[in-house]
Amino acid sequence: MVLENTIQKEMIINVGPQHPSTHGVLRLIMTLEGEVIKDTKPVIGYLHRGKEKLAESRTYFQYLPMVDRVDYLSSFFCAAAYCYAVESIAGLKVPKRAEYIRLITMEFNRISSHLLWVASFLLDLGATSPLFYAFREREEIVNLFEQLTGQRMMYNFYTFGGVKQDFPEGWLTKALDLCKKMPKMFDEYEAIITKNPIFIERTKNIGVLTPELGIDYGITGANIRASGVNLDLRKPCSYSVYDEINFNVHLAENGDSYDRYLVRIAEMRESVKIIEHAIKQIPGGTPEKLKMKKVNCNCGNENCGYCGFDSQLTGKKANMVVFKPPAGEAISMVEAPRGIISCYVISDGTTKPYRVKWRTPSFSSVQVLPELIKNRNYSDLMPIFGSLDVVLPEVDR
Amino acid sequence: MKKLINKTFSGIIEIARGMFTIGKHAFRPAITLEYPEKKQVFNSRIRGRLALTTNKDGELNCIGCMSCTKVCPCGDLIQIETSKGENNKPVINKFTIDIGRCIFCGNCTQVCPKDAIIMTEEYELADYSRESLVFDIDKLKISPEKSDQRLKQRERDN
Amino acid sequence: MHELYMELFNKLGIPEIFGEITWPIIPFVCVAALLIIVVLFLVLMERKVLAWLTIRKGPNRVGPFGFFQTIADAIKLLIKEDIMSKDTNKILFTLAPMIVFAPIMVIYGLMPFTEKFVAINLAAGLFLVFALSSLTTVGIVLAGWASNNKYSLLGGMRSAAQAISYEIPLIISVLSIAVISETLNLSDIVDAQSGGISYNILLNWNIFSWNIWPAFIGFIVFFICSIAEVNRIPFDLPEAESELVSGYNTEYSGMKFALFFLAEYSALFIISVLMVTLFMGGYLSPFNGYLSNILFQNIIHNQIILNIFVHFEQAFWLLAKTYFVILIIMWIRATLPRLRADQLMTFSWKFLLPLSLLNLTIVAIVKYLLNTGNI
Amino acid sequence: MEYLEITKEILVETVNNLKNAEDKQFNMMLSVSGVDKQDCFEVVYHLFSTAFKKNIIIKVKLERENPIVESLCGIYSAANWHERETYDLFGIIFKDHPELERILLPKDWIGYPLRKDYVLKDERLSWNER
Repeated sequence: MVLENTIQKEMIINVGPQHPSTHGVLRLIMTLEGEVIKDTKPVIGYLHRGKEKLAESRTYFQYLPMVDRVDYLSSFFCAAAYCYAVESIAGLKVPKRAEYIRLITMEFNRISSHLLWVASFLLDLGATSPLFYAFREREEIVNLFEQLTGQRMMYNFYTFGGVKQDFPEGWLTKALDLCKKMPKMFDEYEAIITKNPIFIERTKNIGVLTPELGIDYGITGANIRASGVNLDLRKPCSYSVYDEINFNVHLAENGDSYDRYLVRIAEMRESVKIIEHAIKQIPGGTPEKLKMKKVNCNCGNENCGYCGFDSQLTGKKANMVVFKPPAGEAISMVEAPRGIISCYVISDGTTKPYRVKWRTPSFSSVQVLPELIKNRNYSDLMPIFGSLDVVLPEVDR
Repeated sequence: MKKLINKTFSGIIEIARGMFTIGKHAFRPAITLEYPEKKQVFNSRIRGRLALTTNKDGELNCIGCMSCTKVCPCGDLIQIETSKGENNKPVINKFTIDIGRCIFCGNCTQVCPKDAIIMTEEYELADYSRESLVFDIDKLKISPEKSDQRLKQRERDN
Repeated sequence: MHELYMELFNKLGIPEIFGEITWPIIPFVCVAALLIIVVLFLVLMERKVLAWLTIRKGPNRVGPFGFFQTIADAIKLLIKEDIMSKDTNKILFTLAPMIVFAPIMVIYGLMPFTEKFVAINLAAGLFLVFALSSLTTVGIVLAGWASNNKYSLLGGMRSAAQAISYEIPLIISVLSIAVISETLNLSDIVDAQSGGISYNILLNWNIFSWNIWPAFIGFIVFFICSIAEVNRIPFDLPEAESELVSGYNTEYSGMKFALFFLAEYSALFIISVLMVTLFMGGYLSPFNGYLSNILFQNIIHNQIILNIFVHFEQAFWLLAKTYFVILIIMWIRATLPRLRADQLMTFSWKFLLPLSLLNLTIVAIVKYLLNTGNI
Repeated sequence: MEYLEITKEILVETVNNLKNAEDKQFNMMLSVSGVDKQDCFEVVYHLFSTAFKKNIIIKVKLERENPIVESLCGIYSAANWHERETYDLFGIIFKDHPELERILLPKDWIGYPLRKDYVLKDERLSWNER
């Protein structure tokens, strides 16, 4: 009895800020009893770059390249959230072709983000090969982005009221080819991962996020859909042109790590279908066709498919130096790969935004982590934390 | 008991299937790009190092309107000093870009009314000191032929 | 060989006593040289195989096809600073890599690489091999404790728990081999696997009398346990990179780390040699008799030269089988994720142990029936 | 953009009603953000209803001298970190919050950076050199 009291049962272990599987610089102060986690305290802020403060000293256009860096894995979504918010303050209308270009790039971005998640998740569990296979596919998507925007990661492609450039020639054909190739690659991952008994053993019934807990903590995106809550801003559509496209929202029931994996794989397949559908019905067709028809059209009709408003890239071209939206405020919400990104912009009528507030999904995911890993084995930290798909720059902003 | 045997056999089959899929990759060509020897071929939209274009006489196209300094997100990254020369023509005395702080967003090239500042495909910019990354006119200027070629390419893209 | 060696001393005019003293050292020098060469090659092989399986190119800068990459790495490790943090237990910290490495080196001396190339041929060789191989765990636990690092400690503890649970099915599955061959001498176990099952053509090939056929379940158990024994994926919990940073060797650097590294890969090699020796006929060729005997019989009539050829062939067969086994272990490493600690225990105690006992029962019954002549 | 502007006294009651009312069910809190309006502070709550897919924005005005507001941690667990962040960047104090401390900035940071009167080049703030 006496001996038992003198032995210190609990051990405090410091996971991070530099640790192979914290996906950046997250620090978790954990109290372990043997290998069982008794208590966790996440410490964030190591990547805080003051994105919200930076906005106050920069004009709307100066801030535009910076929003890409809020979440480097889904840059297009952050830019879209900011653009939608500023557009609704300034009352800019976005042409349909621009919306379609945004949609196609965003869905490709979703696939590349999920691919990187699959890679890092499996690496956390100890399987190395899927990392390289996933990066091979991601490379092709990134190459497409590079041809379109000129950069591989920080695109700075969206602008207020549309997009900056049209597709280069032959881009859509390449994209369609890639779309045809993708499902086969997903089949290969599934052959390696999905029914692997060790993978199932590691992830099934691990980190169960009940719908009540998820909603209480404000978890969004694939994490909450894996728990069976039908929450997808794309359907019913609240932004962009998703209402013109047929697609399904994939749900799972248990809300464990395995279900989160299944939902993300299904989402990637669905995204491929969305892209194929969108490329088919993009107003104006391929850039080559559009260019040719535009020269001969000259009809001046507002509803013309080739020279009207809907085939433009930007509605009213905003002057980059003196862009001044009227005073007002707006909140935009975008369904990013990790959940709902929302951007709250207040304008006071000057060239600089008065206040920009970012609501990022990973912030909530890190917050719910202590609940999920309580009383679990230390080894379960990786399947749970990895499956939540946290990107640390997004948490700290 | 029956369940256990079933689980064992399905487990063995699934692991074998996974190993077979991995094994297939051994016969596929490697995706590695051996960097210093082989370099990735970029297309014309690539946003690399900034450069100043010149007209046929070898003079800068820049008129010193300072638009690029106003849209640059990095503050005082581009520094221009102008003075008025003969016939009210602006003369650029100083044009420096701190490439070490540039984030290659391309805002300055879009806002430029004369296509005086463009982006080249050069991307290997590492150097030993920060001071040597501050490029002045001599380093930024590209030849008339090259700027002509780049501008034509840009026109074709849009 | 001994006479030849002594004659050398006589001719050089050195007293014979020096020859007698140095003679026992020679096997150890050979073993050490073999170990270093094997590890250097194995590290390169692992990197190349993993690269092929993950559509990369692997090391290709140092030497042709990167052949000298591991040598360069070894030199780098040797000349690196040896860092020891302030609060480590200095004696144990230094001792731990040696304790890990030494037993494995002794096991190399016990292995029959060919008919004659056995440094120490013991009557109870099998027994000694397993006695020594469990010693390495002590070193790993010591390393974990002496590092004074929580991750290292967790790694060491995991290693101890893993070793305890995996030694038992491993040894029970090996017990069936002892039952089949009725001996504990490793050379005799190999010899017992020759001859085929009948005198008919084809059926008299050695491959049909390998221990793998009667003790197939035992082979599977041995295979899984041996992966756990050398701490490789899916059982690499002691150094689980994504969880424990690098486990027991987190704090080690320079030569001490190199010793761990060396021990890890030589253990991988030796466990594969053991597997081949026990289950797959060791240095025996899979056919009836040796190829060099069959091919060169009519050309070379000198029996001594022919024997040398046979020795080389035996080494070739052993290495070929061993590297096949290692290739599969590497292939598994590329495929599978890691198990959790408690799942590892459950798998061992609830699945492998009953399976190994079942295997022992089957083997014992078959052996009894064979001996009494009922089959 | 439509929003609901209420006084801080009825905040908890209103939010409770919004969450529990059968026809509203604003059961998810997306964000809490502070706004410095020069003469006063504003706390903006962004709530979402998963059942009806609707969002609502609630604004609470606080006086600049002593910005205190009731914490919503009892109603939404998500409010915990969002309120900590608002405290960190604006210095708005949330009453009855379980652990109101800095979250993004280091513990020894001086001042509240998103306030408009925050001086950027204050000597005391050269945190890197400290």
